[in-house]
Amino acid sequence: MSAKPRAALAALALSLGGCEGPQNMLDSSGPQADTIEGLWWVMLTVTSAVWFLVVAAMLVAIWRRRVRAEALELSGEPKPHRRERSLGIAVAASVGLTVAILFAFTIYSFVLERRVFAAPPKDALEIQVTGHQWWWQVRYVHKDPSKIVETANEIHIPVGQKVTVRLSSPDVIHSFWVPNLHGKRDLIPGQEAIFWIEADRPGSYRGQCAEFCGWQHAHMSFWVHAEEPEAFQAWLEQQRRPAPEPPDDLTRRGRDIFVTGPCAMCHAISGTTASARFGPDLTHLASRTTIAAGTLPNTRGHLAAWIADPQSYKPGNRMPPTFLPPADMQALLAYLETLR
Amino acid sequence: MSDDVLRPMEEREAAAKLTGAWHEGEGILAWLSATGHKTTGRRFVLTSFGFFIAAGVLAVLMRLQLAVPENDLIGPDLYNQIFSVHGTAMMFLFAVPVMQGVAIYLVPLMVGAREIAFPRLAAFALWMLLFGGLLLFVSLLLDMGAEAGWFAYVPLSGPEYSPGKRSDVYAQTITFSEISAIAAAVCLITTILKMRAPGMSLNRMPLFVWASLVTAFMILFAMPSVMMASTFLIMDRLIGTHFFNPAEGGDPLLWQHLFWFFGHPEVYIIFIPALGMVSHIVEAFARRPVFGYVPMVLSLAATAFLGFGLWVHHMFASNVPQLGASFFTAASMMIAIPSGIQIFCWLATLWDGRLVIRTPLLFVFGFIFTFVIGGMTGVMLAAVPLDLQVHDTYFVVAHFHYVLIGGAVLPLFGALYYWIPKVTGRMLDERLGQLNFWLMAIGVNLTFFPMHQLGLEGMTRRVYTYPPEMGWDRLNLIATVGGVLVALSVLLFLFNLLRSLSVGRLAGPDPWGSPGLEWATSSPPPEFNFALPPVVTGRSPLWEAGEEWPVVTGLKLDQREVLITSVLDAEPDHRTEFPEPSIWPFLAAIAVGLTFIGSIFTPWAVVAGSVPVAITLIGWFWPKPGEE
Amino acid sequence: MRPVAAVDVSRLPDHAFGHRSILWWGTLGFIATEGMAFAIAIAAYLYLRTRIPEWPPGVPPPDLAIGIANMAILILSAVPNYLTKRASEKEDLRQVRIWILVTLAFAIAFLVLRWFEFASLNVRWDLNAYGSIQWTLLGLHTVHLLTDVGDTAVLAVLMFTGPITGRRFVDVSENSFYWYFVIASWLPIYALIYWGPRVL
Amino acid sequence: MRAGIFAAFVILVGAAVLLLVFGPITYVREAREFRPDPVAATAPPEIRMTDLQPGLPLPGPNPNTGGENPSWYERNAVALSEGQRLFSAMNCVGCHSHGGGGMGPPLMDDKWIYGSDIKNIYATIVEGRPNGMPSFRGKIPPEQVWQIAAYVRSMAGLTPKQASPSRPDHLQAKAPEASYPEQPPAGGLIPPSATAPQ
Amino acid sequence: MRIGLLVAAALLLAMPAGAQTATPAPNSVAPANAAEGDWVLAPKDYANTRFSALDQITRDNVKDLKLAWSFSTGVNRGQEAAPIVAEQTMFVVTPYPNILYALDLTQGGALKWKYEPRPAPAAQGVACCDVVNRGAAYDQGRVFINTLDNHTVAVDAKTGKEIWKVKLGDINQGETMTMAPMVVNGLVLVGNSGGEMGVRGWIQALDAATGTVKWKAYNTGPDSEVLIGPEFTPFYEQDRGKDLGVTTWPPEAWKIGGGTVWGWISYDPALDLIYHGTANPGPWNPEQRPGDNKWTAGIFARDPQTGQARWFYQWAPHDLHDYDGINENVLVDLEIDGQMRKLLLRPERTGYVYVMDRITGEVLSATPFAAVNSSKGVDLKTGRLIENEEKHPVLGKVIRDICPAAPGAKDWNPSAWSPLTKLLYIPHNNLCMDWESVETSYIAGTPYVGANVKMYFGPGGHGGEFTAWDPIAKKERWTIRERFPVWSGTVATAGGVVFYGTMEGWFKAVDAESGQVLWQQRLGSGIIGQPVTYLAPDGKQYVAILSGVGGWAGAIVAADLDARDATAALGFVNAMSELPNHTTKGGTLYVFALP
Repeated sequence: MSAKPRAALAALALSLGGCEGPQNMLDSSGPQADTIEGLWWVMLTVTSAVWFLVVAAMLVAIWRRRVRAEALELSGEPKPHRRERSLGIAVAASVGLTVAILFAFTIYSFVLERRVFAAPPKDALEIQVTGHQWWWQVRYVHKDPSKIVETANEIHIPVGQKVTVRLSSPDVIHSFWVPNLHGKRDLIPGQEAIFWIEADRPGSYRGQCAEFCGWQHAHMSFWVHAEEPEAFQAWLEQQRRPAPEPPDDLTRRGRDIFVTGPCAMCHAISGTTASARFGPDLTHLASRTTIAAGTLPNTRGHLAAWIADPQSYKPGNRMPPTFLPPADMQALLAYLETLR
Repeated sequence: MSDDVLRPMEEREAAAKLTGAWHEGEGILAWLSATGHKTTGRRFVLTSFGFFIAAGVLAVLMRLQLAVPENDLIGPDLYNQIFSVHGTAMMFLFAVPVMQGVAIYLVPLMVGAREIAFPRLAAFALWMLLFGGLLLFVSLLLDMGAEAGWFAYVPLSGPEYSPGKRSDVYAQTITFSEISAIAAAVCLITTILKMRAPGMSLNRMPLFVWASLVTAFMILFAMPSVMMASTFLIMDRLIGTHFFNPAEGGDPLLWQHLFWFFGHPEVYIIFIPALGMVSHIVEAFARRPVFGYVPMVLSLAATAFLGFGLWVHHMFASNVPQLGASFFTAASMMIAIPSGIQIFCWLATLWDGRLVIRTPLLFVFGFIFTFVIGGMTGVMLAAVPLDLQVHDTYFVVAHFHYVLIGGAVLPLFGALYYWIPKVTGRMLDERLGQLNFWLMAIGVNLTFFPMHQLGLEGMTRRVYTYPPEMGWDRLNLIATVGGVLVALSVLLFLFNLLRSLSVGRLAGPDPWGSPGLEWATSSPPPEFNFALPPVVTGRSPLWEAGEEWPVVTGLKLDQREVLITSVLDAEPDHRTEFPEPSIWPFLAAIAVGLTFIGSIFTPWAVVAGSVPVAITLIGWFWPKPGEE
Repeated sequence: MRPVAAVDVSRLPDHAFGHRSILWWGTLGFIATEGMAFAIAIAAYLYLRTRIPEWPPGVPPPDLAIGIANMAILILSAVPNYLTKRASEKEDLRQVRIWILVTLAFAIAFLVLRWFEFASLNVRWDLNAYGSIQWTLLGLHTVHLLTDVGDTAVLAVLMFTGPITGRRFVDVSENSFYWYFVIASWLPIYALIYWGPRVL
Repeated sequence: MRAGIFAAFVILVGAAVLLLVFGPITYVREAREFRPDPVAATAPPEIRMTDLQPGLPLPGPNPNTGGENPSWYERNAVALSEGQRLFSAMNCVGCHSHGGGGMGPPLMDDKWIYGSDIKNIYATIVEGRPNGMPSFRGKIPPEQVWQIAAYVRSMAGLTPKQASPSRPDHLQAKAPEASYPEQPPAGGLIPPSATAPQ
Repeated sequence: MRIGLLVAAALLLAMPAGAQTATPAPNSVAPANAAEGDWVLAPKDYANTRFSALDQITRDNVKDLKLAWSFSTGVNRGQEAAPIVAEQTMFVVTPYPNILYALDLTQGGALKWKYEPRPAPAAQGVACCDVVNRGAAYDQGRVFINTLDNHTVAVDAKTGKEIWKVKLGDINQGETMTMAPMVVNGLVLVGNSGGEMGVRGWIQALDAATGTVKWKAYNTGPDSEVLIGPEFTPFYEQDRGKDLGVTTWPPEAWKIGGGTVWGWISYDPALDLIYHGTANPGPWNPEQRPGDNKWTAGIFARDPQTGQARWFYQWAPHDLHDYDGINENVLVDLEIDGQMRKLLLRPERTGYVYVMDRITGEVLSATPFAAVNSSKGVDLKTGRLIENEEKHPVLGKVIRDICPAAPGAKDWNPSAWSPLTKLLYIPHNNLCMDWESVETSYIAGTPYVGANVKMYFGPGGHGGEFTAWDPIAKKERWTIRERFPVWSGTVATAGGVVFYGTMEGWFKAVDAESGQVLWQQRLGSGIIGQPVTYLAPDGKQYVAILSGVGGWAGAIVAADLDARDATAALGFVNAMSELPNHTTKGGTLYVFALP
């Protein structure tokens, strides 16, 4: 649907603006979201019209047949009524129209449903997304296992390509939702859900867990970065590399603190001995835009605050506070910043 | 006929004798033993209204937390409990029981009966409701409130992810309220089918009675599903069964199927009685019988029937097969048809009537205005692709509040304004009533309309806060203001009610000039409802009555004797004596309640509790010593 | 409006049996809702069956002997139950006293064997979902059984102690009606518990 | 009207009674403490009983500090359930299985080589033990060690049943902790080696 | 069956009459310096036949076997070792603390000396399946043992003095050593254990004289470290390619991928090749290591001098069920389809007896010898195990009834080959399991398993079997069922008797032809050791066995595990919950002889 009627309809729906945004189904950036948005505008138009008609009929009835308060006559015989037949015809016609509209909606919905769920090509890029309380594990599958890429809370996809997403959850039910690209799909423990997404223009789209999953359901978001295929390939290649060797003493010390301290009990950095899997993989932490599943921007200051006191930003999350002497913290931060 | 004209003297004598037989007595013991349907019904409504207010306070707290982004008024743990208890209380402790309470009060009056069938069972239902609600709210105060949402999806509510006793409290609250609802439904069904006034054949039954009948049947068939589900849940949590453990062959989706097989009909259980209320109000204030009685009744039945066939539309985002999803889309679209029929019939009635605009009718206008929006968004949600986008967002929050507030709460308030004069004998203040309406109507729309937009903009449900950069703050603030307005409107209603009790205008038997049998007796009605039970000859008895008012004679006046009639045509069949008030239902409810609450802490409570439960039930059914 | 005596009901009986009685309707209401609970439990069984590849998973199916014996007792109990119901509707106190005791004896025998039925399931409720649903189905029926045995016992006592009124016979009749439900509901559950693991 | 006031009175009294009766019992069990208290100053002495430690050796001293009021942890349902989760996440389960033992001794029985007190268990986790128990000093923050220690006690039924975890959503390894009989917490054998610094 | 019998009978008849008395089979080449009647290596000979040409004890007189003497090792853990006999002395190595005893056979087993390596106690904490040791090795006056804390020690056989001691691994990385060293041409071959701890498996060759490392080959990682060079010519396509030890793993996972060497090594002097298996990939949870996970769960043929790999075959590519590939490789020359072939017989954990060409690594046949449903056979074209999708582990789901269980149809406990009967005597398990994969973290020095497992007895309700297998006819000749897994080794003798032990503690002698139990005796504790037979200085044939239950299977007794937890000892306890009712801990050497 083009932008013009969109805007017009938005005004019609008394919308208060806001058809744009990184997490907005009305700012569709992929064919599926586009299809659904089209359905939305059609349904909105028709249902708004029906609602206006109903309310108008009610208002007219009120206006026509109201009795002034002083002329109120609540007792005694009600007025005899003789218009059953014409009323019957009107009601029957309305019901008929309702049935017709609903029938049309149903068929239309079926058709779009088939389009939205059409199976992706076999050789499509495949991403495994695992929802954890409260972060997203992302794995780019490759038939050559040594080219598998593991990252967290951030998904890069090439523009104009269908991307298969395999969804699973090891703990509770989550729901994967990037409104600008597609509707949501639940991650149900014990089952694997497969669907696909596609972006038709580059951009960053925010996604969020849409099924209530506990304390930090509110802070379980992620970003989908749609890039031109070349940029995407470059990113993927970069992600395939292990973490770089620390360039200087400070960062070397930071790495040692990481791999010997509590960090390595939960996190992994490829290229070091830290290979735990209970927290997000941090191999390319510095290349991400946010930390803590979209809770904080990825800056040195936020990172330090997050490491020292994660529970005040995201109460209940699984990361314990880490008490480090300031010098050690600086070294650790310096090292983490090298993880491009 | 004229030979049988009764003298006023006879009526008064009869009333005196009947008072002796039906009086409920004084004192605490008598108070706890009271089983009369008006007492029970009033208490039902008051109890559930109390829970409504408590849950409403929670709603305001939530709105305050969400008024600004990254608010730290309420942390995630408390917020989760608050919205879970809000939802659970509103659905299980307010919406269903308040409708049942109104029905327990009104149905016997509307069908011209002296009493509800199985009055002790109805009293038991009341106590179960009260104890269940107390359990839920006291637990919340103890930091033990339900925390996994009102639909408590496993595994989040399961043994691994909900430690402590919070979800057990949720599961047992459900059990309490389901037992209450089922018991009340059995009473209502029997009353409606077997205790109607002679001549009130099925096709002359008032629409609210029809709605209550349909609802009661829905309760019988829907509630067992959630009872089994909550039993499975609590067994998973307490004795280690594996119904929902995907590792050992269970399935989290089993919960969703069971829950929504109940949960969707639940919406209609709440909303069908409201449709009945609307019909009565429209009829009274449009001054003509509702247009299309037969289509109305058929629509109610069709809604109930279809209501069982679309539970999966709550699960489109889970792994349900494509074909199944399509079926449920069609069913969900179809259910809009009976609702449409009813709306059109009311519009026709209004169109043809002479509208006396009073508070109850205003609430009906508000109902049509808001409910149709909820219905329209409901149609949108039925479409799988669109549902995938808006499911679990604030769009859905907006949708179901439009349906439940628009479809049930506004009619309920209209009904309260309409029928409270019958209950208290005094009129509510009309000006305050109109103010109440406008506050509520504006408040509701201000609260929930922006939520549609929020949902489209990506705000998901059940978040305790949201980041400032998302641009959701303005609309949330508006919604919070609206929420406060709704709270004010409810306060205003309470004020109006309390005020009317002392200074309200006396109502008289029929202040609105309504046609139903409930208006054929004094306000408030005597404990035996009708000194001379009426005989019915049409759908609008008081409007159709001529000079003569046919009544039933021959029932014993010194005993609690009631007339049982046949199912279809309400022909007198036999008389039967009803039981005295009794303390046993209260004691049985205590025993059952302690058993349920104890079972949260040890499964042996079920074994230990069975003894007092058995004793109280035997006491309940044991014939009184003096009986023949 | 003047009240006019249109219907005189003073000659109508003061109790009635079967669907004329409100007690019958109340019982039917509970039967409907409990039957629905059974149906839901059965649906859960069939649903779980689709989630587990082998059925029964990793355990032997239930032993048949006690189940069959108990089934026979339950079906046979329909006979004294029928006689109790017939006697109560004839308001024949002597017959009612005899047959209600016989029915009760059958019910208690069934309940005793039921204890051993749990053992013959060959699985614990906390082993896996199969065990959970087997125990729940059996347990659910046992709860209904227990309540009706209690009910029958109380009525039996009342039949001997009095006071005997017409409505007491209605109680007995409705109790027998409920017992039919207990029998009828056992048939599908029996089939699932004992034959489901072998056939499904 | 009278009935309404009476009802309100009954409800309030009932609620108050329930609050008074259950409040003290449930408070600790249901509390969720996200931010542990700031570090308590009482670090246990620097003794390590083994050279074995998970991960790479620490570059320098990194004292694990003790928390306060350890009994709080074993009466709190969330602490115990976090302990259950960490027991797997920190690979305790690899040696001790789900309490039955394997490479390490069983934890669900009533034999305690180094004492069953939560402080003994804390010390065992932090300091390690010579016969193969690694030292997790500096690897796991104190409050998480307390949680694990509390969970370990729950495996032997030494914590209140009402707070102990129910079965997890995994293969059914054993009866859940919540169904273990509560034993007198005195149990177990404490050899002198456990009390004297080595 | 009948044809098989005929063939066997014909083969027997075809043998020279002299073969009945004390002639070693041509293929069971013993170490050059071994005296006739000694037992210098745990597997007896390079070919791993565990066949003794001694024939004083025969199927007729074995019933008279009596206890000659016994010796208490003083260590009550699982005794998996084979007693070593050389220089008129018996060398017995105990489980941790790995004490080496020398017992003087001229004086009825009197203690000559003992050597205590004092391994680090903490090593007990990283030994996956009891603190066992599978025996010593003797070569040219030296006795070699491995200690649990990763030392290989050479001890002077005469004096018990330490000659050299080298540290080869780090317990902080989860490494231990439990295998019996193999000595080939002056090289001591040893490997590490710890596939459940995320170690990186290797095999090393040490100079027997000095202990210096000659070569070290990893079993994962780049070709240069696996010692794969131009000589490497695997038979199957899938094993060819560059750096498969890296590319068949997710990034970096090969560094913690297991593939240890804790089982048996065979040597073919004629081809000058050693054969060793590689253990399971880590972790058990296969979803954490997509890919074929080379070179784990397979077999390498290597040049003993340089360590360079010659060929490789993978029993279980992308191993799903902890099927370590470390079992014994029995080297025999047999006629197949009318052609004499140099073969390698391999009863494998996957449940198949593989018959391989040991020159090329081609699988000639793979026939199940136990209940198998985890796979549907071996594709002889590609050499790949055909997986059964239904038994494929899935994260967070219990997959039931996987047979064989994690210890495989047969674990490390070695079988014996009798060149007389041409039968392979396989002590093995009859176990199935429920398996749930779970996510696990690698934390160095802690277990890296990622599976909840519950084992139980397989079809028939018994836990173990002792099977005589005809590798040519590809079927069993006879089978003895045992209540518990047969976790002991076995020995076949020229007297037509085969010895093995059960976990209840019965030491049994059975007729090699018929499988009839000829003699049995209950010992103090369950038997998981390896029986040996030797000619003592008094000229009599003795049979020796260590009794002392333990190991993975017997951990429930040895370590007092709690049977209420079905997953204890990585799931083995569930199957063995009855064992404590049948036996107790022990650690005693029993030596039997005819009166």
